Amino acid sequence: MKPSKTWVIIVAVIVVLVGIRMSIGQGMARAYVERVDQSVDVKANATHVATTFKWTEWHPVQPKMYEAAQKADANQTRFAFSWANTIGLWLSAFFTLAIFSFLYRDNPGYRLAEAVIIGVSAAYWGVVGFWDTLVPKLFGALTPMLVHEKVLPSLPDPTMGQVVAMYFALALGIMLLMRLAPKGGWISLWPIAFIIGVTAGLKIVSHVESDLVAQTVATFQPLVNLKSADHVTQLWPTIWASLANILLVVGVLCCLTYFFFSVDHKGAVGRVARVGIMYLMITFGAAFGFTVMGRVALLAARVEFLFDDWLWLIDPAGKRIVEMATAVGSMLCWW
Amino acid sequence: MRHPYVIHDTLCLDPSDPDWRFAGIVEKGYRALVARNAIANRWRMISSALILCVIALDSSGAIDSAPANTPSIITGNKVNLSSKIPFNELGQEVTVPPAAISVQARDVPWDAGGVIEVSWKPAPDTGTATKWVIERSEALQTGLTPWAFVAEVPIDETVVLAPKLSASASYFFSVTAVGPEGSSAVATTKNAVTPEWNFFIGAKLPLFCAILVVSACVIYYILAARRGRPMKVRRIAALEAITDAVGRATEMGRSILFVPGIQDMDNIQTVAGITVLGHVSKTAAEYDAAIEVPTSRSLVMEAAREAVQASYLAAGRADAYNADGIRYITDEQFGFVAYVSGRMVREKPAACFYMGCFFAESLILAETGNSIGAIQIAGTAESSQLPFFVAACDYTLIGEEFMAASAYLSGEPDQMGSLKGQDVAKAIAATLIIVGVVLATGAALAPQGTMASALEWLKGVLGS
Amino acid sequence: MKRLVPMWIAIVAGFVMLLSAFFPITESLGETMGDVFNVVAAIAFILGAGSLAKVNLAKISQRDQGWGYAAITLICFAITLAVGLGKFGVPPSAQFPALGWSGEKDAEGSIFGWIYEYALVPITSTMFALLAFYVASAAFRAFRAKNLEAILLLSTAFIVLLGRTFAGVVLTGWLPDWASGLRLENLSVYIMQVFNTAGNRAIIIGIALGVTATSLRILLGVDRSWMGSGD
Amino acid sequence: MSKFITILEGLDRRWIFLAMAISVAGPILIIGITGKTLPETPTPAARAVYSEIEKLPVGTPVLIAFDFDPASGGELTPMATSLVHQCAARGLRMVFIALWPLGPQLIDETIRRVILADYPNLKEGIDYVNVGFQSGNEAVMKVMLTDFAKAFPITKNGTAVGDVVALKGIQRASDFPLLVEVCAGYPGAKEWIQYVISSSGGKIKMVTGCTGVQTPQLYPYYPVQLNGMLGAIKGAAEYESLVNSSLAPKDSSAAIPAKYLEAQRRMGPQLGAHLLMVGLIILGNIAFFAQRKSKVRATS
Repeated sequence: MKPSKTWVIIVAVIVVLVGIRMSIGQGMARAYVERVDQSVDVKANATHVATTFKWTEWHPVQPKMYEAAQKADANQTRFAFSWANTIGLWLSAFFTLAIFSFLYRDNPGYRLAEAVIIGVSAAYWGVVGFWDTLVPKLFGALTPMLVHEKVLPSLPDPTMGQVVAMYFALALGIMLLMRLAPKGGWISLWPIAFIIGVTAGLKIVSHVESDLVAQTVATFQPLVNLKSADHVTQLWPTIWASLANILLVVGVLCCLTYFFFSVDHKGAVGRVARVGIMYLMITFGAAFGFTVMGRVALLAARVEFLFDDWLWLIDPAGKRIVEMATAVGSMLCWW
Repeated sequence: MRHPYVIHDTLCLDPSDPDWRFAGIVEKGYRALVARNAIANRWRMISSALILCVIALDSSGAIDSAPANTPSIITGNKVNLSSKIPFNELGQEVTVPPAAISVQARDVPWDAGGVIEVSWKPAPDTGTATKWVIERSEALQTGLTPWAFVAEVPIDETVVLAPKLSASASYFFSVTAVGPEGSSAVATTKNAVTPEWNFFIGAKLPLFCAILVVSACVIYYILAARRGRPMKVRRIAALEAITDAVGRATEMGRSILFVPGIQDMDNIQTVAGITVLGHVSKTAAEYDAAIEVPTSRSLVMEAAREAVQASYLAAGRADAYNADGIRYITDEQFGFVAYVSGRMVREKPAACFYMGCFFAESLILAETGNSIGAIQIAGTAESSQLPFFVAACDYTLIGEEFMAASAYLSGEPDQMGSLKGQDVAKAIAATLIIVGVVLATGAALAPQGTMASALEWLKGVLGS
Repeated sequence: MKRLVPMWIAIVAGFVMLLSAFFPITESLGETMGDVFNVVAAIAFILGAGSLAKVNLAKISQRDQGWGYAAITLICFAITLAVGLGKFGVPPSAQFPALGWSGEKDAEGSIFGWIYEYALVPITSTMFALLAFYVASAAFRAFRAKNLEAILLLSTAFIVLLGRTFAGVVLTGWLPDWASGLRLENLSVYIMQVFNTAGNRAIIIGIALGVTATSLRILLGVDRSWMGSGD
Repeated sequence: MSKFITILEGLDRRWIFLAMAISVAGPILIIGITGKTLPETPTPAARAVYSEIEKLPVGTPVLIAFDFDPASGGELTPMATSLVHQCAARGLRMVFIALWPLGPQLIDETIRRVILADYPNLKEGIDYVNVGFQSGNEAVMKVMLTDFAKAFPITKNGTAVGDVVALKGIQRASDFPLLVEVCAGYPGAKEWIQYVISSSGGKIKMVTGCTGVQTPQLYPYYPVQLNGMLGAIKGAAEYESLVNSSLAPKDSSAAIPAKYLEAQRRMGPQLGAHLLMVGLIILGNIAFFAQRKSKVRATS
């Protein structure tokens, strides 16, 4: 059998199964919301009179809550079916499957998801940058009144230093935007130069402080480890602990040797560097093993989303299974 | 004959439902110094507002007056309960811990200002005390400001640093021992101390020296290289492969993909990635190969454009530079990856470079690149991602090798010299490790010996 | 001249930052620069958005292959940006209901929040989940006992993989107490504490030196390749 | 046999993908339908997390940092849920912060899932508060060391931190005896250790829940700077079983809500996937050696 044929069959089986699932019992993938009426009294002050603000919020709830409420009173208005969230749920499922389909090969579904995510996420980060950085930092320092009146009433007033820094940032930003002007694009290199210089200056300090010196000092381990909690030196623990320290120190030195640039990896240096490479390989192997763990959990989470939220196939709370079983049973009886 | 007043307080959270708690007892005629006892025990952490309720007791201890609530909310620290009369809620005398002896405060020398070191001696027997509460008061010309909380430390500590002080003011400090039944008398400093700032932060001297040593090594060899001293650098296979990869892309008529990581320009790895891009794009310009640089930050896009454009100019091929090949995609990590891997599958670049700061996307990119048969060269200092690049790429620059890439590729003597200087600094670190290990071993064998004190000295010199 | 001014800007800015760590007068400069950087990066978004729009518009106008996807990207971008900046559908904040803009941009019920929940989250987390498949194919291909280094790599991964699940307990749980160090779960811990620490430490020290030297090359004006290679 | 080797050598990686999908989806279905999970024996690192939280007196302020985004939710949400579950049950004053921009939403979700659902007596702003996100990574940590209110001037819902009861008495990071960190990368546990824990001189203890990728990098810090650690979903499952067994009402046999079993449920697919990986590595090597043998034969 050709591989492509097999894949067509696999996909067809999945589609059929989803179709069957949709027609069983209550179906699948519907979202419900709860109505929450908000009302806040605002006291009068210099600028406005006392008023009460009222609005309605809809909070997502479990389908079983809707069912229970519906059973108790068919005309209740507290819980309701949510078109927006149901469409969202189906959209999420579609996107999830579309991305997974890339594993087979590039296809229109994946390209669609890709196109959507680029547009959505680029704008998302732009919006985050605006509301979380520009508004509180830049506008909060340059136009504090406006920010207080419109958005963040409790933002602390800016200090003189902040104001100066933000004018400076604004100047850099404008220089950067000169790139868009027909002439003067060369000036946009200045803010970049500034940022690169600042980064370089800051990173020297932080790396020498927290990495170079700290890690060097942390390697000052005794090759003979006699310490034990009860001050009684036991043979085997001592040997194991000492061995661990010896292996550690040797490892650090060998790996450092590997990183020497001005010496060729030949002769004795080459042998030491080779031991260093072996240490690095063990390090990488361990990291690989640990990472697999995390990645599988992420996949499991997505599969759970498909099975639980979308297909209503599994149900960790054990509510739907009974319903499904009776539905399947009655279908079989009918058959 | 005593006619004490019982004082209750409540945290003013919800005036309709006051949670009255016992705060202290005073005799008639005494000023009611409530907060000391009360806050030390309960409301210390949240004592901004207290409502006081005073109930008078007759000699037998029975209540003889209705509760008289204080009319307004009183800020916590305005009132102090004298520790002279330690009573509990039933009016019984209790034992309180003895006060601290000789509280001293001094400005921390060689610091950035704003910090005062407060130290004290505990009484010979601290009794039931469990902790010390330290407070401060600013000395104004008109008197003292209300006492403000500074710190709370376990009873076995006798020094505390009071931070966040104003460098232009002077302060008094008080120390109180607190036990389960009550707190001791207050011991205060005799003189006010000003937390002055100094020209240089003394605690950072070791760090300053360490940077100086590393810089001196690097600068010395840069200068030596300029004077013509030959600098040898070992072969780094991954960097040798760059030219081949660019050449191959040219031969195949396909593009080159260069990803400078997914972090912004405030990450030194991105800066290093851009410097490597400068060299790669020059080679690409010389070979006339198309180079594509998707970036996940707008600033990185700008920096990459500057670097690539200048490289094309330097290669005499300014006309071939295409700004739209260097484009911003999205800040979102996986949105970016979705684009790059889709693009890779469709365009099938012949060579892929991943140089910068990478996280989980490393393997998605490298595996996709592998599936389209591209030559892949990766470089990162993100040690958690190295295994994946090592497993899926043809060549990987590990950590420091990546940082050295730009210097190596430039081939300029002074840049090569800086690599040599880096090696010397590394040798110094290795030597220090060996010395430290020998001393530590000696210290482990003879905990009281010279080696042990030498080890302590060395650690101190290194600032830890 | 075009390259000289930026070079000096980088040099001066870098040295000021370097020294600011040691002198109280300038000590908080690093923090301030963090804010400045964030603001500049946020302003730079205009350039990024411009590039995104330009590239995609060009694709559409030239009817390039896949121009429909470019249109979708642009539409999604425009809608998300509009509803996010305008805080459409955001309920007012309970604290300051009088201020229309005070609600959280991604609050329950807002369009922006809906896009986040049903487009951004599923796509990005599924993209992340693809890694589970790629680790498998990478392991199958790369973990072959070609030489000693490869053997070390694969056997360590092997031990950790087994040691971190129920399988490890089943496989080596029978080992007696005196040999408990050889149980897979303990072995993986030993590897972490000795070999992994040694390897990582050397990498960290190397990187610290590499960063210092790289930064110094920039600060001394020796490496100018961030402005393009060559002069 | 030789045919098998030929198939292995030219194996299309899509078959590997399918095998992975089955080995993950299968156990999820089985566990999802039967509701049975694999037993967990907590390791010392996970037990340490539990006891560090458990030994704090009621009402102690705890700083809880959510430094991750939804993309790593698969690994970290179960940890976050259990950590908040234990803190809420213990009656600790929870102060949530985030140094990742998407953290505040995850905080709100966790609050909804755990506190609002099961601990409705806890009041927002008094017993817990979502202070929200601040940009600036390590810079924020450094500022927090000396001035919490400067690092986080307003909470997520716009209140000035000075007006929040849950934050009364909190002046700097060291006023929190414990930092609970859930992180997926940079900035994360490593930066907290470097900039806050080591500068606090042992005043702040720290426990962390981190992704599998970070676990190896954090091991060098445990147990000195890092008092407890949950490494990847395995650590989450161990800790979850600890929390569940201590908080489950002894007298009732009521089922534990599904949200508190997430990590343990995910250990099933984990086992399937790990066994598949081990099998793949073995198969890959069989193919490799067979190939080499035939090459050697061909050359001789």
